[in-house]
Amino acid sequence: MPEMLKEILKNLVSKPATVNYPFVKPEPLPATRGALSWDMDRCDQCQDCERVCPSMAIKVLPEEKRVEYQPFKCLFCFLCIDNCMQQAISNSTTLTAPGYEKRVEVFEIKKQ
Amino acid sequence: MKLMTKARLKSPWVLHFDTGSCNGCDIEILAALTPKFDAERFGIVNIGDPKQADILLITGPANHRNKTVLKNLYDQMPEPKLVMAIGECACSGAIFHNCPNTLGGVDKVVPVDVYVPGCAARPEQIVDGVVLALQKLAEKSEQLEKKEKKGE
Amino acid sequence: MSSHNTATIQKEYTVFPFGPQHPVLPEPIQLRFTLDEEKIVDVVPQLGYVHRGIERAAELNDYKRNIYLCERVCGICNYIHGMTYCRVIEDLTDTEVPERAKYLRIIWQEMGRLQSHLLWLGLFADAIGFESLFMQIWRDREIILTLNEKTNGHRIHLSTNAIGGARKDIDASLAKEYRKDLELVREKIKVLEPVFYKDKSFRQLTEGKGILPKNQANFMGAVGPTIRGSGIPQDMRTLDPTCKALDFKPVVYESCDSYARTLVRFDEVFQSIELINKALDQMPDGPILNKNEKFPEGTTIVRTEQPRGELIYYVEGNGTNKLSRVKIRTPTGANIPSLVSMLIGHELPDIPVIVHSIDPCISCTERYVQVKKEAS
Amino acid sequence: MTQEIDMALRVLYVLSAPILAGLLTGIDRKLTARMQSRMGPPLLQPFYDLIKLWGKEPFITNNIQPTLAFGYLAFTVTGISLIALQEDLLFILYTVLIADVCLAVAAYSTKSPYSNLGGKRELLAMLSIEPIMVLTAIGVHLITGSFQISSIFAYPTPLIFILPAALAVQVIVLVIDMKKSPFDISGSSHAHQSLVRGVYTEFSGYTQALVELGHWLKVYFTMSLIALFWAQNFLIGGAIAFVLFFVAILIDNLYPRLDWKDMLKTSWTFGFIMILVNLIVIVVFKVI
Repeated sequence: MPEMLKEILKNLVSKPATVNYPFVKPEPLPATRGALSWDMDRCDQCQDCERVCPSMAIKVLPEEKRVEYQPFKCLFCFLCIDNCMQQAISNSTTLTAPGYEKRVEVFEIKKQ
Repeated sequence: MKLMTKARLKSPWVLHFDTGSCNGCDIEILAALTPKFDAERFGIVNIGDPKQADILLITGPANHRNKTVLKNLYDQMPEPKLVMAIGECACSGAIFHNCPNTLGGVDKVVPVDVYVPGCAARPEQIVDGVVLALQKLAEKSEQLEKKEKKGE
Repeated sequence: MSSHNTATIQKEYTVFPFGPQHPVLPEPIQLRFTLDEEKIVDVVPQLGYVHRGIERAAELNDYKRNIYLCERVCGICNYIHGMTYCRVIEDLTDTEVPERAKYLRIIWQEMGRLQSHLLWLGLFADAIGFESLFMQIWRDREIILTLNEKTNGHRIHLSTNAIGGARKDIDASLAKEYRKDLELVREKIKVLEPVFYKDKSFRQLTEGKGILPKNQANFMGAVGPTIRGSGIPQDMRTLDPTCKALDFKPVVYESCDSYARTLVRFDEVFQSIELINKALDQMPDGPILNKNEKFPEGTTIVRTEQPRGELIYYVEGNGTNKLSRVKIRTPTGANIPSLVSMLIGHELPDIPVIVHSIDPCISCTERYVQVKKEAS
Repeated sequence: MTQEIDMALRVLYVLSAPILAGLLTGIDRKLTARMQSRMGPPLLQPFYDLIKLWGKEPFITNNIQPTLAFGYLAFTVTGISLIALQEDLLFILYTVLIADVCLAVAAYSTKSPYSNLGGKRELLAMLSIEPIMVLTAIGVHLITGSFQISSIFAYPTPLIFILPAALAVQVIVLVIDMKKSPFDISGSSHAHQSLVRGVYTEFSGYTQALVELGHWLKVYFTMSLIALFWAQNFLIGGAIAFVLFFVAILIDNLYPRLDWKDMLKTSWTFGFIMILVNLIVIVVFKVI
């Protein structure tokens, strides 16, 4: 007797396990490691994040007063968040969106 | 929308090739095909044959040995075709940026249409990427049809 | 010794390339089969398609960054790779790991094993054409991945390793969820027990295929479920005092074939769930991270048990922030000679069964470079 | 008047074959997905696939392959038309056999080892189907005294009551024809694990579309033959065929892929014996 029979018939009559993803968006879990952003009011351009980044996705340019972040190089390990003394880096639970090009996100300090 | 374009959008068959990723993205591609995400809803079938595939999914940073294989696979795929780089290392090398035997991103070997970020790219992101890729496929399909008309 | 009769008719052999791109192997390895009709006469594995040079990169990096590089040696058993690297550095810098962190490591290590074994059981089912079983197991595996995401924020790469402990903690409410979800997984996998133990067609496909006798397994240096399927209780977790405290005993099957290797993995799923539950119960309170800013000096070896077998990290430190040598020996690399010896004499339809029975993880394997001497 | 309706029905049967066959494939994919607790593709998915394949740039490996792919389709269509004309059963069986030969030769005509092995296994699949089909035809001859399909229609009692074992064995034929596991050894609609795509490996673009359509029609053809077990009312006949179709899908999900030796064993021992016993019972007990 084939042993899967019971399971298969059960699946056939019960609801599919599929999340109809792009049409139904489930609530993101609070711990999800999503896209990063820099709060430039807090950032003091210390380059700590650049130093710890394992994949060199962050470039801090103190002279030009900006941070260049490459989401297509980032590992989402969140070492930068853990190591930021100023707590200038924050994450969201939204995932980084795919794109036709490799974007570079630039965060600049507003000129006074 | 024309029938042919619509059919092309509804049935993207994918070919998966690993160019040296850590397997994280590969298993997530497989996870995208399994019940929870079920990519077959969009007509996606994981076909093992480059001659019958529409979208080439590449994971991994590409190295000197597999770049010829990758190029071969790309050349064997018939038009209209698309290339998706899945995961950070396929996009730009990421963690393998200073590994001596990697090229740092598959776009150095074949033209890439859609970049999917994430380490490893999640099934949600892969599905989003496919949706983006389909928009590009529609453009390509229309261009191809115009070309055919001109040819006649 | 086999005697070669030169008088026999010259047979025509087909060379059948299996890979580098092939649906049965998601990863690029080429196995060149020489076939006599459908019978395998010879196999030559060709590696190098996923060689990235991780060991060299690990010498170029700052030693702290290497945790993340080592995690990406293999995405399936990423946690154990990172953990082993951390343990090596802790050895070299004399860092004491807090007791709670040790238990956390056991939990995540077993979560990795659980995820990997379920993945393998599914892939194996897919390789033998049993699509419904594949889908069923992968559906249930999602529960574990969601659990991973709840604690660490990602389904696959946990990234919770830190030298001297762990980066994240499991609090009481999470521990409750762990227990609940693991019970759910246990129930769902338990339902599939008759398929693995009784199903005639499944047994027919795996029993007697890819036999690796006990002495051969020892001689070829097989590791992990491959050697445990041949009746040798070799498991690196028995060397770990924390694991010992949870009275861990390796799963062993005696029949030496693909079926035994399947059952070893199937039983280890339940064993892992049990271990996690025990670790959650016995986990003491306290700090989870002990920071030590010393640079590694000296040499050391750490052996841990990956889902696929024994993993060895050998590291030489020189008192600076860069290491002078990192050598990683992964289980699949150790199992490939056994695989070749298993395959010869079998038929073409058995290839997926036997190749999958060692759970090949090629991205783990490829770190060494073969240097060929050119004939001058 | 009834003759005209009859004529119209026959024409409808042939003309609607591609649409019904495509829908069947759609139902098959949907049912399979639901059995695996997935949502599954839309019902019209096979048609999208077919149209897309038609529009794809073809890679023709050699000149004979498109012809053979067309031959596969053409002979299958001929088989279906011959059923509509209520011709000789043996004639129909061997016409469709030629279609299969076309596919196998097309697979053999390339240098790819996957394709060649797929072709060989396709021939083995034919070898295991044929005895069952021919024995069933002989059974029909025993009962009605003729190989003509029209004689089945003329016979008062449905064949299902006289040849129940033969009907049961048709499941094996259907599974092999649909290229479903356990007997999907020569190739399947999804990525085939050990032979890439088996016989279909070297087809691409419109040749693949032809072969794909041919395969749908092949399944439709087999189901039509099964429907003849209740030829008096084609609705009941269709229902019987559909039940067997469902069983074939169920079997696909219940078993892993087996060897070609197991396929031959199953069809030649189990299939053969079942039909033979059925025939002997008919002859000895004079059921007819």
